[in-house]
Amino acid sequence: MTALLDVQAVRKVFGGLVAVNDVTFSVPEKAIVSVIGPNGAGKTTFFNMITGIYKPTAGTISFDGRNMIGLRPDEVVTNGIARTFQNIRLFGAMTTLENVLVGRHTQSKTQFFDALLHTARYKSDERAGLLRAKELLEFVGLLDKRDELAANLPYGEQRRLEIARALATNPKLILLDEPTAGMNPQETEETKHLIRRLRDDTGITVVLIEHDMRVVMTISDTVTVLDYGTKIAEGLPFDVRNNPQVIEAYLGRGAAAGEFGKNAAAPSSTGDAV
Amino acid sequence: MKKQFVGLAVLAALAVGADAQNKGTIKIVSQTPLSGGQSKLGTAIKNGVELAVQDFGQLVKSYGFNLVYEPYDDQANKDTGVANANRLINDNDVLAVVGHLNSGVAIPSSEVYAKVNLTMVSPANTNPLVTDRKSTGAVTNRVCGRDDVQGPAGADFVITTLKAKKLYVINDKTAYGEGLAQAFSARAKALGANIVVDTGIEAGERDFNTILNRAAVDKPDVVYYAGIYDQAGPLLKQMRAKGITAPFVSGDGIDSSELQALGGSDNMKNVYFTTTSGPISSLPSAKRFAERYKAKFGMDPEGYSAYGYDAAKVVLTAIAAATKDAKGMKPTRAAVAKAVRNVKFAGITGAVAFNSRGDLPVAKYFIVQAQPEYADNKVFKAVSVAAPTPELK
Amino acid sequence: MTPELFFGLLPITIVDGISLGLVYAVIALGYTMVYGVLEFINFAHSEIFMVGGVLGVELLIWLQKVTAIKDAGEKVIGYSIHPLGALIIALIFAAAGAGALAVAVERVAYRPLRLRGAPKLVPLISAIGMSLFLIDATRFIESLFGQFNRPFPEFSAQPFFSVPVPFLNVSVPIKDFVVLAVVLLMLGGLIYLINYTRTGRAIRAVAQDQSTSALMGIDVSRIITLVFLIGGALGGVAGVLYALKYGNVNPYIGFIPGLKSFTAAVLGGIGSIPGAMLGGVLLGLIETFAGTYLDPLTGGVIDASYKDIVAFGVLILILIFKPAGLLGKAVSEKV
Amino acid sequence: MSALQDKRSDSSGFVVIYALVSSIVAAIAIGINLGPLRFIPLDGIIPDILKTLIFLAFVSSLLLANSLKTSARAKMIVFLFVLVVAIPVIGVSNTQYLDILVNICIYSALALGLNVVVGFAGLLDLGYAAFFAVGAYLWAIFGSQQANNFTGGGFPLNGNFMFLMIPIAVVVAASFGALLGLPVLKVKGDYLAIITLGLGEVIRVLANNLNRPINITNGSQGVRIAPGSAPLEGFLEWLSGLTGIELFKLELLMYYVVVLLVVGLAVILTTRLDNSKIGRAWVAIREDEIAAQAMGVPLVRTKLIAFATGASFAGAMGVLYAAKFSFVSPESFNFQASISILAMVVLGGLGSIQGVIVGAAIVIILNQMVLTAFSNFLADLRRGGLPLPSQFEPAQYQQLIYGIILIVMMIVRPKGLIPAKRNAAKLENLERGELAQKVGKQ
Repeated sequence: MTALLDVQAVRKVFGGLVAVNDVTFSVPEKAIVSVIGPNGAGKTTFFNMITGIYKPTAGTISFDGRNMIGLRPDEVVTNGIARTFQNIRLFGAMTTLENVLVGRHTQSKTQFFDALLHTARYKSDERAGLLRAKELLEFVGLLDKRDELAANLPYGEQRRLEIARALATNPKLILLDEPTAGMNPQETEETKHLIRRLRDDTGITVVLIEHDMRVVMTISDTVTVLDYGTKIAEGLPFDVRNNPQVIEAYLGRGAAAGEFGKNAAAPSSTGDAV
Repeated sequence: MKKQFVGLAVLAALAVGADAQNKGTIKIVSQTPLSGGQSKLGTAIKNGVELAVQDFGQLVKSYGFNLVYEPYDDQANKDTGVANANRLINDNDVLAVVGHLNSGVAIPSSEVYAKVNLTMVSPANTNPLVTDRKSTGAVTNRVCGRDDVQGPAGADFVITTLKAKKLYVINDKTAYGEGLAQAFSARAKALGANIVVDTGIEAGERDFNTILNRAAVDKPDVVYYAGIYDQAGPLLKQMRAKGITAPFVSGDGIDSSELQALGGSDNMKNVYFTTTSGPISSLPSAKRFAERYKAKFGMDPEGYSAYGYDAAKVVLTAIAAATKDAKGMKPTRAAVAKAVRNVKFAGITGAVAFNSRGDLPVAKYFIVQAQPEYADNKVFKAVSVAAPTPELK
Repeated sequence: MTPELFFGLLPITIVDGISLGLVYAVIALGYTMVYGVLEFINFAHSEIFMVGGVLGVELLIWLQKVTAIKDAGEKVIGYSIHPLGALIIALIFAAAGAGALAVAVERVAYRPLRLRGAPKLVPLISAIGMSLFLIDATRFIESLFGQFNRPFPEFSAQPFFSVPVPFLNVSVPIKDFVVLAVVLLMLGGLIYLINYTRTGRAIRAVAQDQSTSALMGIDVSRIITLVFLIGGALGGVAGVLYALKYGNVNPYIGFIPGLKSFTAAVLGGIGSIPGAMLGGVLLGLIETFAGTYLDPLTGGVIDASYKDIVAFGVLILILIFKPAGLLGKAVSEKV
Repeated sequence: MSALQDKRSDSSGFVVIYALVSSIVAAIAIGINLGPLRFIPLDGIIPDILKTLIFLAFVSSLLLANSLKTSARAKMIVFLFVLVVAIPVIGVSNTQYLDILVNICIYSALALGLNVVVGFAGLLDLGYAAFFAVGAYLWAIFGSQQANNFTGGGFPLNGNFMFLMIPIAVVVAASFGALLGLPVLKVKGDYLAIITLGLGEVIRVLANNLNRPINITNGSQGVRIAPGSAPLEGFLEWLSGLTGIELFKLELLMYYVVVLLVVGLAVILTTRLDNSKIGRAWVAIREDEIAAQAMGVPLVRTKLIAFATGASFAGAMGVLYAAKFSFVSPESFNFQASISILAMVVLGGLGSIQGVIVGAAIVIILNQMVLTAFSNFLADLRRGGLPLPSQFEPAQYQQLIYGIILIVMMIVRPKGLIPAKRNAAKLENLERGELAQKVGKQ
């Protein structure tokens, strides 16, 4: 398998703080890769660099053989990378269905004047968009909520809606930032299932940041561990779990030993953001 | 829907109760800014009209009409002025308008009056275009002068009497100020003056340091200001504070007691302005007017109060004349508009009469020298200038 | 333009620019205080400034009347109060009055909206309503007693404020130094209050996060009231300084300085106290320089009326390159 | 909520009857020059304030038809009857009302344009009047002799060119919007507000000063479009001769028809944009810029489209405004003008198409009719003996009352009079169409 996403020695410095320190990371096609690490390890910053929200201080990122450095977030999306956010960022004043339709933005060929004049292109695009949005809502189990305002959905459904919205961009790679945060065990289980289906049914490659080790251990092909911005371990879930450096990273920071592998149900609202 | 039925009931009641002996209502209307920074001048006009209606209302009432005066606020804003105008033309009782203060409002509003031949007598619009338009020629009149007379009159005074060579010309960037400044500059240049600075200041601006600093270095012979007292006062005050003692010359826009209040009584040395309305101190009739005005409104009249009074007198005289022609019936607006042109009397602001386009045929201009007290303002010089009649536009 | 004229005008232009800028700065402080805490442009601040000026001037006129010492012929020969003393009393009075008014405005026009979670633009419109109301209400009250254009009383027997003091080769009236002193005092006091007191810490906390502050036991409503009180008081002080500097007040003076000061606050970085100061002075300088030099440099083709274009042009350029203003912190949004 | 779930009882009958009755009452009460149609001599008998109320009741029939649950046919009947029959009949009799309706239409279209910028895309624009100025000056300059100052001559253009100038103004204003927007749209939130404010002032100051060295705008004197440059002059004269209705009334009626069409077009266009990919991208940006970008929405480009679209509406209305007033001067495009259009948008409901039209109508009716009528009413009462202090001239305090009304309205309806609703029904229609098509294919 060739690497779909290839990150070489990427580095991000904020003021004097090195948030991500020369991390090299590669994701093969159709893999499910987890990025874990204690709070403040630089995981979200890492995502933000891949998606073009931050520009790396140094290093290269290539996706599907194309350079991603210097592209705007929307251009990154066009290349096939979609994401969700740790602190859910839905369009609260729009309906569930419309949120997904926004995700269709790059897929639709409709131009300004098509919308004004209701051209054939507009009509076919809208229809195609609606059908696809319906499919995606069905896929995440939210079709019956399509006319609800996104802001009114319960927490778990909002997370799933974010996934549906990201899928609407028709990505090859999807980055999920703590997709199960704030979910109860049953919702977590459903989401885990959903992530698997993502890969198995649609062939999308998945990279996720996750705190719930039970999720990480059961669905990941490989796991990458960041600590203080540096990659300290990488490998199969089992190996990583028993890596002494990883254990130290978690324990040494005073985190409860039990957290490792426990269901970290509380949403880490002030987690990795820089 | 209840509202309508109630409304209809009220209508019916009103219709029955209408005064049977009355031949109906005649309204005269004023449109001036009654709110906003220029409301002082607008209110002065309104009060003048009110006084005139009190004095000469009988001219119209004697024919058995109910005379009503309605003041409108045009907010010195042409949208409001035009909206009001559209309201007025649909009220058949309105036979004449006294207005406006601002030429920028008067020009578009009078286009509306002209559509129904509703006459407008302006107490204050000196911009030539107010009476120089083909479309409104029949209805626009004014009892004040024109910029193309006032400006040159000022320039003549500045160049020949004050012997000034080096001039600063400042205007307030309104239709009035800039128009006056242009007329002034044109004549001054023709008379060989050197206009070193010809600049505008923004409406509402109070910081004139930039222009005055230069004047302090340049030492112009005269500073000519075309604008309204509310900026002229602070300008004068700041100018004198900078030690610039050059004469300060202006137009009728500063003819107000506020000039002394805002500019400081101590700074009135070497301050002159041109106006067609003589100062109260020099005209006995004006003095009587001022006393009565003060008794009624509790404040001193402004220059524009007298214009408002005379304009209203024109209107009432014209309506009375037109009514007489109509054998005591309510005259048409066109008849009133026509009658205005035949009005002739000695007003507080001087001899009032109209030429074929509604201007004073010969305007008597006073060069007034300001004094520490507004009421003491003195006539420095008087000139009579025939109104020019440039081609209609 | 001759070099003599160019250099002759330079010192006075700098002095006038700074002096104008200082007035902008005090008004800008009021905008910035409220914005820093509520992220809301208090559009009625220009009218609070105006009311402050009117209150101060009215008090001074009254003081001038009651403290006049007359000789046998009823001629005023002096005053039993020093003009500076009278000014200080007027400043305090105007600050108190304008502060109270700002609190009242907040109660009536903003708080109900905030409590009901109205969209951000809505208080902007009620602020505009408030402005219209305050202007006409002031005019109405003033015209009950006479004129609404009120000159700043000179205490003319001792025209203290206009006494010129030689400075930088030019003579600067004392009032400009008074303005400078008051402004520096205000700024220093404000920086001390915000950074070194318990109340200041509470204000900063509320600015950061209202709900967390409430959880930490801070009475958020009280702090917001306090912020409006301080902002309003600053506006009141600015109003009196403006009257001192330009010689008169009326109900319509608020608009232009308000607009300019708001611009100054943004230029410096809205929400930042030193930024408001810097922005004010900078804007004052830009305007004064443009007003002075545009006309002679272009031979009158571009005259002083273009100075606002220069001021806004500079603002736009600065914001394009420093999108949060000169001293504003670029708030990188949490992603 | 979709239309299907609307549980309110059907009010079609009520609305139609209301519209008919209120039209007839209005025609009798305020159509004072109806000639043979005049039933009773009401001249000067109905107090102004009552006429105003009757007019309000009449105009609100449109609002009722649009907001109550009614059948499509009832809506159509009311709209056609009121807009095409009643208003022209009443308006020709009493041009004040027609004039106000024309102004409402002009400002509605402006508010619709600003709504795209502020309501949809969430970009606070405090200098919107600048684009209005661009359109107005475009026609004022080329529709008068003003253009001869800097061209070879040959102006004014014939009045009929106004219709051509509207699309030109759309393009010019939109390009202006794009040009000005390009550098500034990276700036966010309130900083954008102050930049747009600055740009607005720059345009106004330019208009006020570009009378030298070359006289382009005639400065503060303003540009007057000489009569005779009105569009369709010949046709209207012929019509006037035919019907005996004065020319100026027909002219006003012509403007009514044109602005009504433009507003109708503006409503259709903004509705279409709102329910398209572009509109969704705007709302997405308004709600969360970062998320929108992460969904592939290019920020600057999308904002630029909003800015240019809003500007183009203002450009078009500027031309009509200039033509209707036949006089254009810089103070009409100051900061207060921008703010009052913004007030219409916020008052009506940000992002709500119906709302901003209602907002525009309320602001115009209040300022140009109700407040004046009210102050005349008070003055009448005083003449009748009501003790009002002599300093209190009611006409002087209209703005004070307007201020209070603005505050109260915002407190009572903080989301606007008719808050925006994301319209799901439209999507469902398409969906149904799609399903039908799909079924048809199978």
